[in-house]
Parts: sequence; structure tokens; C-alpha cells
Amino acid sequence: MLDQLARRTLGAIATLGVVIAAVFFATRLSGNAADYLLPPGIDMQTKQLMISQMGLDQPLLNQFLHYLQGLFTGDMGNGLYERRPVIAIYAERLPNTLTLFAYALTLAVALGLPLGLAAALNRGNAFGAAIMSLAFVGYATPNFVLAIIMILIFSFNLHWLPSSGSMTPIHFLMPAIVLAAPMLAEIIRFSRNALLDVLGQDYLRTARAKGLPEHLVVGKHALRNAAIPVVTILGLQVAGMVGRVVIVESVFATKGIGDLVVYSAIGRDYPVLQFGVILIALIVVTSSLIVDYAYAALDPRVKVAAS
Amino acid sequence: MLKTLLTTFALSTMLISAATAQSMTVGVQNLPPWLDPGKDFSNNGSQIYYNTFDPLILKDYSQAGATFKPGLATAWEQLSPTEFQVTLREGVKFQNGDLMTAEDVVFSFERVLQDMTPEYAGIHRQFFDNFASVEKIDDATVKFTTTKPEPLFEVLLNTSEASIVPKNYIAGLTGDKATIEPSDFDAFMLAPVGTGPYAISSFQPGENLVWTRFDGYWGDKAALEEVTLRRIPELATRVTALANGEVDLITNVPPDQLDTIGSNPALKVVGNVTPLFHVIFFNTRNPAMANPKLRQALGMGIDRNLLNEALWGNQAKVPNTHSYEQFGELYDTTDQTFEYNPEKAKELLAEAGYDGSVIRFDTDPVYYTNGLLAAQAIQEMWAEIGVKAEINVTTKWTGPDADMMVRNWSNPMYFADPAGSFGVMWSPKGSGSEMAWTPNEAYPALWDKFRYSTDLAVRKEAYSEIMAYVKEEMPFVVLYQPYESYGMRQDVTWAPLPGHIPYVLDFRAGSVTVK
Amino acid sequence: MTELTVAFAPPRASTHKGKPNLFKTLWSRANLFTRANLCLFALVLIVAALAQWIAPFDPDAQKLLARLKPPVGFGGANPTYLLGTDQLGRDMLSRSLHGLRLTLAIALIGSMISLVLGTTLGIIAGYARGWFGGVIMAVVDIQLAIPFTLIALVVIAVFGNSLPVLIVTIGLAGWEVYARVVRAQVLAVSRMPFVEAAVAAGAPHGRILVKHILPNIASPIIVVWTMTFSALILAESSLSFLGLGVQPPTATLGSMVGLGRDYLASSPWIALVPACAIMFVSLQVLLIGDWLRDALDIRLK
Amino acid sequence: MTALLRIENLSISFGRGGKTSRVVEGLDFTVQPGECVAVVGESGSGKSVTAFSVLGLTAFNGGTIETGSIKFTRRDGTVVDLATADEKTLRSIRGNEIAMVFQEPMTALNPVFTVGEQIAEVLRQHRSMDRATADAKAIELITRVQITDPARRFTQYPHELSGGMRQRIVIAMALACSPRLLIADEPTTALDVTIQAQVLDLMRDLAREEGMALLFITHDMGVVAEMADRVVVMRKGLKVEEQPVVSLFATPREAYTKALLEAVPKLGSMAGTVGPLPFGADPKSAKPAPAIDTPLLEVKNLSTWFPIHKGVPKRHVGDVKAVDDVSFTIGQGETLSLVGESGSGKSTTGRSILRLANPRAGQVLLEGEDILKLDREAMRARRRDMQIVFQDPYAALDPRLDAFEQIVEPLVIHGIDKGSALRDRAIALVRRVGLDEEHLDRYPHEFSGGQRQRLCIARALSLSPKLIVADEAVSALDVSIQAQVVNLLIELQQELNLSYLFISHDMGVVERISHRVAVMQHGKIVEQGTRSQIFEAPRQAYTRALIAAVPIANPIRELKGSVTKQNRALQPA
Repeated sequence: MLDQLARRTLGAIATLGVVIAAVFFATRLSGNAADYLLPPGIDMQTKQLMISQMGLDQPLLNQFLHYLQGLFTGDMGNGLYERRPVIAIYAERLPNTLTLFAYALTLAVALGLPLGLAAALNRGNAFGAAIMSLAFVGYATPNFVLAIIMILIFSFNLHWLPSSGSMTPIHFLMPAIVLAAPMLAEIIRFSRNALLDVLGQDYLRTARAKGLPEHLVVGKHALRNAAIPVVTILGLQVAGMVGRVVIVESVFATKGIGDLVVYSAIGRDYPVLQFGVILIALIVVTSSLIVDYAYAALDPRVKVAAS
Repeated sequence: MLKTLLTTFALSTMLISAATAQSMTVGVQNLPPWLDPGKDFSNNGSQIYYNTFDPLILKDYSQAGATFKPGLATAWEQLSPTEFQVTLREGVKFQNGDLMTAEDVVFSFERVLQDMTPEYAGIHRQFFDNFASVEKIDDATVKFTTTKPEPLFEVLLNTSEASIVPKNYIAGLTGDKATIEPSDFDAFMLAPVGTGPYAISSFQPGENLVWTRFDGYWGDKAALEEVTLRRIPELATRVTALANGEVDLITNVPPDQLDTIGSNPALKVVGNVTPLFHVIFFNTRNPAMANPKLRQALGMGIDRNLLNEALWGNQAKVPNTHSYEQFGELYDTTDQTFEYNPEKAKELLAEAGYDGSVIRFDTDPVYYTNGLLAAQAIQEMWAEIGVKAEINVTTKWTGPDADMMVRNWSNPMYFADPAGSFGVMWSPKGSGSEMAWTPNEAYPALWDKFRYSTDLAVRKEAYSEIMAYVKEEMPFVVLYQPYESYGMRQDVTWAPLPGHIPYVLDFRAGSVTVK
Repeated sequence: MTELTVAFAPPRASTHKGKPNLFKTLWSRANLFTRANLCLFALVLIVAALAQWIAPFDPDAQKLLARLKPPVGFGGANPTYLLGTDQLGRDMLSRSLHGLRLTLAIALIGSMISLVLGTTLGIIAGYARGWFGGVIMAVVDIQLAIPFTLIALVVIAVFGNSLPVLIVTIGLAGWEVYARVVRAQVLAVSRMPFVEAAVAAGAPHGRILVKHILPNIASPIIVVWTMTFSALILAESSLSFLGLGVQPPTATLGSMVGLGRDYLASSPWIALVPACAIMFVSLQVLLIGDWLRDALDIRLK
Repeated sequence: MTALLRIENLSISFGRGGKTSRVVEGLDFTVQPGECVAVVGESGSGKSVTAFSVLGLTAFNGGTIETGSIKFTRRDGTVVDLATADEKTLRSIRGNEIAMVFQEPMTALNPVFTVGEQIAEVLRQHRSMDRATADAKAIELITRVQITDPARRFTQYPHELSGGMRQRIVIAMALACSPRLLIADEPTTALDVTIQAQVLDLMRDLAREEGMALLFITHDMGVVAEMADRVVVMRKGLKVEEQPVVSLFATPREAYTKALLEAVPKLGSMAGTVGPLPFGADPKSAKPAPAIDTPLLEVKNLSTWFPIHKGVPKRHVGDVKAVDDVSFTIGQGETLSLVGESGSGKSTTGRSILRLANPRAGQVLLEGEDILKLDREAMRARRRDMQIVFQDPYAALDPRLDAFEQIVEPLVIHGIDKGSALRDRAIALVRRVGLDEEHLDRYPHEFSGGQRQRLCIARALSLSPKLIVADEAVSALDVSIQAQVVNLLIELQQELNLSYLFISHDMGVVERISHRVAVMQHGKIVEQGTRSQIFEAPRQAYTRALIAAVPIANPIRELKGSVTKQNRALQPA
């Protein structure tokens, strides 16, 4: 099993390697930075000078080697737009995004599991149906619509919550809810189905035949088993969350990396974009590795599937 | 339980509410990624510089016309058509405590005139092309020399690009503390220091900026102890932050949202017609757009008044020609360069032999307020005269592309003279001409006559001639001067001043009060 | 089999003889709610298909002086415009109908692209295995590590922003889900004795794939399809939010919401009408998917 | 004496709304303290449902007790009706006074908790022990069910234990609170025959030591004979008859019971016959295998290894020698049985011969031609001569194809027959395996297990093969169905001169169907010979153990169970 985890880890590193190369060439394919990040109407001469100052007139291979060299020396260059070290830019923003992820993940798990459980145990009645409807609505709403509507309700009309920024934990509440919504829906659906699966298993019959009270049968024997498949989807959820965080951070004006990455992509700020994508890939790959390890820890039977 | 929760929320909301009599928080649509007045003429940057930097010559910004006032220079004198001498104010301190000297003034201009970075070189070409040298006469006197006669010394020394920066501070930022290196300029962009009433005490590029009152300011002390700018790009969020008391003032409120804010008794909207034109311009070098008659037809096909009525609630200003009120004597209201005449447009189209082929209209999705809407409306209007247009929304600056046909753009007033708006774009070396328009051989001479003549009447006449030529050539169409609105709490008294270039957030003494 | 198993899971088999009619079987396993939902969805499809005949106005025709009219029933409404007008005075109802049609078309074609691509690659990875299968699964991992938004940005940047590019981009968004599910299913099915029996009878690979494996993995594919379908509708709206959606004035539900979101506080119908349509349609598809999964009794990993 | 358990007029139904079906109907029987009552019946007889109702778990299974009572005398002498008792009372009885051992030890234990925890849990629940005491007692119980190294086993998870050990753990769990009644629901069906013998042995001894009553649910008459004092025979929810075990076997009253007993393969009943013999046939009618000079199939030194990879990157560190240097021959019209326990390599041998697994060495000569050397096309053509029938008739048929398509698929693949000729051939085939023409249009789910296996046989027959590999082909079937299918196979062989490689762990069936027998252990053939050589004079201890472990369907043997005890030493615990 250790072998398989090690192989998974190597695979993850290989994935990162491919991402590192792919992001470099894909960004260069996507257009010239100078066409996007210089102010409209800048004169041609200045533009040419800027291009050469940004090093974009170098042969692609030289740029790539320089970029690789930077990766190993930890010097990812300066942002073309902000003109300061990319690392510094991300250092300012990463904590906010990670905090947001942590809140959203906690929220989704802390609410999703009990709700999924309740939905499974109330299968077929109105309460169960209400939970599932909630889950489906959370899943079907475009998240920027949800975000703006929440802002209008809780900040604009009710004045309960701050609309934007990342100053205090309370500022993270709405972004975390929006970020968590589809994930919450997924966890509710998944944990419900997992639990329903588990509830039909022989070992629960055994547990009942032992005379265990229902709270132990469900709370101990069923939940632990149902948690295992739920854990496996968390990894994918982190990937989805990274995709959504872009929109959430933009709407709530959270100083995070999602917002930054998208604007750097739109503005073709290569160094920022490159490092951002690598960082995101690192987050996704690491989280799916963590999930694999957690899976191995939770399920004594597991042999981590080599994919 | 719920009650406790609500109390917590309410409490937190109160905590984040920034408005006290001495401080203010502003929600802006965008913040610049770096700050250096000598490099920058962007809309984002324009918001910032005036509070932190001073030019040599100030002016009375409360009126549109030009009434110059002493700034870092207490007096100035045109020695000859090509020489200009200023007397420096004594005892002026930079926000880092350094005393401003003649060396600082010389350096501030030299970094531009000597093209120390590509951007300085750009400013050099667009603003100070005529400047040959700047020299220190004595500790209190600096002399400027130009190649050709310069009628615009005061105007140019009043620009934000001509702000004075501390030489020693910049030199000491990186590397050798005594010499100027390119990295010093990079470092300065993140920790800028000027002589203005507000020091920038915190700056996170593109995200937020904090101004703290500079107690050593030479003039009237700043109106507020502290001003925080926060970037809130999403409109609904920005409006909500205002309504929710998280910020006291917001920028970039589109006309359609005025009611939302205005109907809230705690809030109000203030705005002005800003010295900036939304334009569309044609790539005259693209064979499809080469016929001036086609361009004239397209210009005549746009019902600018209808755009103003529908999209701007009639608050924008539809000018006859490329001219701003701020030009003073040179303000022209008589030339009718642009007009709506669909019948004539159809005739012209026929004459031009337009074959119904598709014209691609490039537009940025968000950069210009109502830009995308206007593009779609123009598309419809052109359909009325029989022109088929297709909208291409792109964040790429397609201006110089060979296959570009039509694109929206803005022509801001960088300084209060036709040379500072029309000139920057459409002079023989202007960026618009460079990209998309090849004027005839007579044009440079005509331009020079306008630009360097010291006789106002000659300049005025020359400008009229230029506009007549533009009407014939139609390389661009001015749509309107947008009405720029700001939302704020009732207890904030602030308004954009007509003497400023667009977007300036002027929080100096007398410009703002917070109850 | 002991009777216990029988008691736990009474055979679902229909008792009628002959070829089981899949639709009939499924319909019989649908409750009233699901049946109503299916009918409604059919109605949505019909309405969308007939958009150009049903819509009262040209969806792109502007009336600049009749902008931002609220839907009928609200103050200031113009009865000509049932659902009001948008920021350029275009009829919301007509735009929504056309938007619905285009949105469904994009999601449909996009999901077909990801279905075909993902299923093909999943089958190759699951059936042929070997290094090529490994490469496919590695690409899946890579795709998972880069958010879709960024992939979309690059694709649209390189190939320009047009409807076909948009559809292909959207199609790229879901293929990896199919690839994963299909591979797992193919691995499971190809180990089933009935496949071995076919091998033992001398069946060539093509026959085994077409006759035995494909029909047996069809159900999970359909269920994944319903799941990605609504995800694609949402993806399209996200792209519109970022300004990467269809080019105006063409309307999709997503672009209507994306461009109308600034009006949520002042003229909420502009964004809410299409937003509700998105929610409604994706909800319907999700519910249909959930029902199909139960009815076809599929466990998806 | 008051009965420990008295079931009266018990009816249980399943299903909801209009579609309820009675699974148990008006059942009466009693269990006296210390007595072992066996409930016997085939699939669908309602015996397991009855067992669950005694634990008060009917509702959890989705059933409803319609009528009747289940009176249980508790330790304190009070009598509770388990059919109507409240959940709290039931919970205090479950695992405490009535415990249960389940059929499937693989799934009866929770995979994510250690076995020790799962035993200790019962003690904590019913005996209010603290954690340390409960753990100590649990280790004691593990020792009690004769598992070596109990302290280590205590910390292991179910998947780390063998099936037999898991079942012992379940028994330990059931014994934890010294219940008065132990219900065992097919506790050994899923186990290898040798393990089955040990587990039965253990249960009987423990019941005797504890003075526990046993309610034993089974379909296996051999097990009944070994375990029961009294037998209740059930069929389709109804009690067919009830008798003490000895008189039931001697004088069954009902025809159903008689048929059931007759279908049970009785080890040793074939002594003196020469060839395979259908169930119920006259022993004299058995025919010896036709003598043929050249064998149909010759397997020479066949080895199939599965590589074990370890490390990063994967290194080949060894092999599982599933089939290791195996040689045998099968003549035309002959049945060679391959016997052994799970994991001995029997199935892999069969699959290797058909090239469903890839042998690494050896030869498989079919009529003298080494099929392992054939290229893809030649192999495809050669497959006509060899077919396979699998164990699980549910998985062996494609659920998406109707019977006709399943049966004719081999014909279509090889381009034999088209159109109506295909149909005619299919009709002939289904008729031959005892089904009707109308069955052709049905889908697998519309067939019973036995019918499906007939379909599989029809499919295998469609190409008129010379050899059929029957891989545990009757193991999953009810005993009466099993007998029918075995009879069909024997008939077909005699009629079509087929050869069988009959893979099975069931010595009773093997004795009936084989001409010759090969015994496999750890991938090797340890002994082979004619049926009588193997069954009447086995040379290897392993073979003897296999034979001895088979429960004898004869209750009047002296010292019940003593036969099996000697075999324990052969198996690692």
C-alpha cells in the first residue's frame, strides 16, 4: 500500500511537471502580453520598448529555459502588470484563498454530512425531500447569481453581513457559503447515497443483531463506512472549488489568487498566470493526494487505486 | 440564538463601517498596479496622483477654465518662446521628510526627458516632445528649454506627469544608495513618495491603498486624517458596500444605477460630464475601411443624441467636435465635425460602393461605461442604413491590428489643450494616427502651426482647419462625453471638480468634508 | 442465492414476457413528480425548438426608448412586453426563448462532444489498458489539476471567440468525467463471465465492445450525461460572467445573466428571468438524472 | 419443561401497498433449551426470514409480521413475544440472550473496525464492561473459538483474516454474552468444505459446553444430519414436515422431503459403479468411459503464474504460482474432475486451457495440436471445439441480450447458420437443455438460476464442442436443481460423446459425475486417478481430508463429528 501511495505521489509530481510545461506554451499561444496589459492607445515605440523590457522579444526556448531556471531557484520573475515579484504577489493573496477554502470545505462537510444523513434516514418523507431539493437548487444555481443575490439580500437590504473584502472572518462568511453551495449539494447527495448503500449492508444487520442501539448502528457502523466514499469526492470538489473561487473572489472583492489568476489570464500577465496555474495545480494535486492518504487511513482495506 | 447571531452581525457591520469625521473609505472599480506619476496616464492612476504629488504649477480646479496658481513653484516666467524659468517654493518637504530641492525638480524631468525607462520615454514623446532640457540655475530656480516655441509651458507643467519626486529617496531604494538604477524606479512604484497632502501609507497593488494626512505639507493640511481606497470590481457589490455602510463613496456608477442609490435616503449621487470622449475609430489602412465616404457614412449613421437619451439619461454631452470646455479660449462649439444624417449616410454608402460585407466592431467588454451597450446600439443603427456589423468582444487591444475595422476607444483630456487630447491621439505622431490613420502630407505642417504657434488666434484657426480635415477623413467619430457618477453617503460632501482631468479623486483641503 | 437476498432485493424484473421496453420500464419506475418533471422538460424542449415561431419579437431588435421596462404586473410595465425589456429595450421574452434554445443547443452539442470523446477514451483506457490507457488517465489528471476556466480562456484566446469554439470549449469541460466513469465500468464489465464466455466463443474485440460492453455501460453514461448537462449550462454562464461567452447581441441564458447582473439591484428581471430559466432547466435535468440513476440502479464512483 | 422458543402461527409478508407477498405462512415450531433445531429448505422457502423474525429484525429487512407469536423465555424466566415486543426489549435480548451467526462472513463484519472492537462492543453494550475488561474478555473469546495468536487477531481488520477465521470471529461475537439461543443462518455455505467441517464442529462443541440451544438454518442435508436433533422442513413459506432428525432421514413423510433427500449427493454411494450416474438412476446403468487411443486433450506441464509487483517503480518481485506444472489428459467422452479448495488453482487451470488466462509455460494439446501456439485467427476457429460454463449463472449471461441472442452468439461469430436456420438451431438447443421455444424471447432476468444455467449449457453446446470446461457449474444452485443440471450434463455427455473438465469443490457431485479425478492443492495436482481410486483409496492426506470433511447425510453415525476433528491439524488456523 505504501508503494501505491508513493506511486500516486510520483504521478502527482509528473502531473505537475506537465502542467508546468503546458502552462508556459499555452500562455504564449494565447497572445502577446503587450496587446492586453498596456493601456489602450500607447504608442508603438513605447510598446516595442516595453516588450523588450518584459523579455517577450526573446526566442521562446530562451524564455522557457529562463522560466525553468526560475522554477528551481525560486525566482518566478516579476509580474508584467504589477512589476514586482510574482512570489510576493501570491504571498499577499494565498492566505485569503486558503482561508476561504478552509471555511467553505468545513461548511460543506459540517453541513453536508449531517444533512445527507438526515436525507437518507428520512428517505421518502417531506423532510428528506426538502433537503434534497435544497441540494439540487444549490447545484443548479449559477454561483455568481447566488453570490449577487446573497449580497443584495444580506447586505443591501438586511445590512447583516459585509458585502466585500477580506478583513475579518465574518467577511468570509458569504463567499464561503457561495463557494460551498455546489459542494454542499454534492456532499449531501453523495453522503445520502453512500449511507443508503451502507444501510443495506450485512454488517449493519450484524450490528443490530448484536443489540446495539440505533444511534450506534447508524452513528458508528454506518457513518464510518459512508464517510469513505464521501472522502473520495472531496478531492474532486477541491478542483471544482478552485474553478469557482475565481468568480466568488471577483464578486466579493476578496483579495485572493482566483481573482488574480483570471485577471492575469485575461491580461496575459504570463509570469503571474504561470505561477498561479502551477500553484492551483499544486493545490488540486496535493488535495487529491491528501484525499488518497485519508482514504487509506479511513479504510483499512484500501489499496489506493493507481490511476 | 438567532438574536445573538444577528447582534454579532450587526456589531461586525458597525465595526467595518469606516466613516468617522476624519476618515473615509472609497470603493473604487479598479486600482492601478503601480504608482509613478511620471510614467502613467491611465484612468486608474489618474484617481491617485493628485492627492500625493504636486506639480510645479497648480490651478484652480473648481472651474473648467485655466487659472494657474503657484504649486511647488511660487513664480514663473517665459523668458523667450523656447525658455521658461520657475522659482521654487522654499521649505517644501517630501512625505519622507526630505526637503525638496532644485535637484529633485531637475531629476523629475530628466528621468522623463532622458527616457530612463520605456514608459518615461512614452510620456516624453506624448507630453514633453518639445522639451530639450531642464537645468538648475540656482537652489531656487530651474529653467526649461524647448526646441520649438512652446505655448503650453504652464499647461504642461501643471500635468500630473510633471509631478515632482524625491531624487535621493529614489536613488536610495535599491542597490547603490547614491546612484539611480532602473530597479530604483521599480521600487518607487510600490512605495511612492511625493510632496502632496496625503502620504501613501499602505499600498497593495490593484487592491487597496491608504492615504494618511501628511502633517508636513506646505499648503493647507489635508481634509481627512485617513482615506482608504478598496477595489470592488463588481458593480452590485460596490453599490451594496455603499448602502451597507462599508464604504462612504464609490466610483464608476453607471447611469442605469443612479436611481438605486438615489432612492436610498442615506445616499446621494454626484457626478459631472467628464473631460473624456468615448469614440469609435476606423482602421483606414484596412482596405475594407479605406474609403472616406464609407467612414463618413458610418459616422452619420450614429444617432448620438439617441444614445445619450437612452443610455445616459441625457446626462452625457454630445459635442459637435473634438473640444472640451476646459480648453478655455480654444473651446470650440461651432464646428460641426460629427452629425447624424441617415439619409446622407445612405447616399454616401452608395457612392462608396459598399457591398454589404460585414464590418467587425471590436469592443472591450467592460472598459468603457456603457461601451458594450453602445456598440450594440450602433450595430442596430448601422443596420438601419444598410450596414451589416458584427460585434467582437475582446479584452485584447486590437487597435494596431491590420485586420481591425472599427473599435471603440476613449480620448481623455490629458491636459487642458487640444494638444493634450486630440493631439495625443491624432497628431501626426499621435497613437491613433500611428495605429490606424495616415493623414496627407500637408497635415504635419498644419499640426505644427497649431501646436507651436504662440498666437492664440492662429492656433484657433488652425484647429478649425484640422477639424475640417478630420470631418473629411473621418478617422474616428466622437460619441459623447460620458457623465461620470459617484455614489456617496449623505454626510459626505464631495464632487469631481471640473478643472481636473478625468477620474481624479481630489480629497485636498476644501474639496471634501465628512460629517 | 438464498431467500434472504431475495427478501432484501425483490427482483426488479418486470413480469411481462418478451423484449423489455426500456422506456415503459423506466416510466413505470417514475413517480408522479418525476413524470410531471419529464413532461415539463419535454415542454421546455418543444418551446426551445419552436423559439423563433413562438417569440413575439426579433430577439435582437432594440427599442432604445423602451429600455428596462419591468415585466407585466409591475409598475411601469408595458403590456407589449410580457417579461419586460432589457438594457437595450429588447423583449425579454423573445430573448429568453432564443437564449433557451441556444443554451440548450450549446449544452447538448457540448455534452455530446464530451460524451463521445470521454467515452471513446474511457473505453480505450479500460479495454486496451497498456501504456496508451495510462496516458489517457494521466491527461485526465492533468485536466483535473487545471481549472476549466483557465483552459477555456486559453482555448478562446487561441482560436477566437465564436460559437463553434465556445461549444468545443464547453465540450472539453466534461470529457474527463466520462473517461473516468467509462473506464471503471469497462474494467468491471470486461471482467464479467458473460464477456469471457464471448471470448471463449471466439468473439473478436469489436464485437465484444459493441455487443456486450457498450450496451452494459450505456446506463452510467446516460446518468453522467444528465449530470454534466446541467454543469455545462452553468459553465456557459460562468464563461459569460468572465466575458468569454457568445458574442453579443446573440443571447444565451448565460450571457443574459452575465451581462444583466449589474442590473440585479435596479432592474432585477433582466438577470433573474434567464437565471431562473437556467436553474429550472438544470434542476429538471438533475432530477431526471437522479431518477434515471435509481431506475437504472447504477452506482457511480 | 417450558420451551425456550415457541413460534406459533407465524406469518410474514414483504412488499408495500398492493404488492405484498407472504414469505412465511402459519408457521409453528418450538426450540427446547439446549436443543438444536434445523430449519431446512431451498431458496424462497422462508427459512432465513423466520430466523430474522426471532431477532425482531423483520421490520429492518422490510417485512411485516402479519400474524402469530414468537414466545421466548428469558434468563429470568419471563416470557416475551418477540413479534410484538418493543425495540428496547428486543435490543436487550439481541446479542445478549439470542445471538446470530450469518451466512456470509465476508460481509457480516464491519470492514472498518478491528474484529476485537466488534466483539468487545457487544460486551460493553450488554455487560456494561469498561473498555479494558471488554477487550480482555474479547481476546478470551477469540481464544475460545480456536484462533491462534488471539492478541494479534484482536487488532486486525476483517479483510486481514481468512473466511473461516472471520466466521469464527462472528461466532465469538455471538457467544460473547453466553446467549440462550444461537441462530445460525447457513453459517458454512460460503466456506470451503474442510473449513465448514471445522466450523460446524466448533459450533456444536460450544453449544454443548454453554448449554445453548441452536436454531440452524440450512439447505444442506449433510449439515442437518451432522448438527440437528430435530428438523423442520420448509417450502415456499410453509412447514412441510417436522421430525426428529433420525426418523426424518429414515422415514420422510412428505414427497418433497423425499426428493430433497434423494437429490443430496451421498459420498460413497457410487462405490462399485463404473461411470457417471444420474441422480435417481439405477447404479447398474452407469457406463464406463469409452476407451480411445489418443486423448482429446493433453495438458503438459502447464504453468500459469501471476506476477507480483512491488516498489516504485514497479519491480517484479515474485509470482503467484496459480497453476504450477500441471499435466493431465482427458479422453473423448470422458469427464475429468478437478477438485480442491478455493485458491488451489482449479479455475485458473480451466481458464488457461481456454486461453482466457495466459499460461507462461507448458502445452495444451487439443487433438494433438498445441493451442497455446495458435495465432489469433487460428485460435478463434479452434474455439469451436472448447466451451465453458461458469459458476454464477447470473453473471454469465449478458443482461441486455435475450435468450435467443445469447445462445446463437457463438454461431453468429463463426458464421454458422443464418436466418431461420439459426432459429431452428436455437430451438433445438433450448429443447435439448429442457427449456421451451418460447423461452428464447426472454431476457436473463426472467429466468430462475437453474434455467439460466441450462441456457449457459445451451450456449456452450451451440458450436458442438468436443470439450466443455464446467467451472463450478452447479455450485451456486439449490440441491434439487443441482441434481437436475448434473443429470443433464451426464445425459449430454452420453448422447454427444462430450468431454468435460469438471471443476468443483463439492466432492459429492464430483463422485457422481466423474470418470477420473485430479486433486489440486497450491497450484499443483497432488493426486489423480480414476474415481474409485480417489474416493475409495485416496493416497494423499489432503485428498482424504477433502473427502472426510464432507458432511454425511446420515444422522446415525456413531460419534457425530469425530470424523472431521482429525482434519483440523491439516489446515492452518
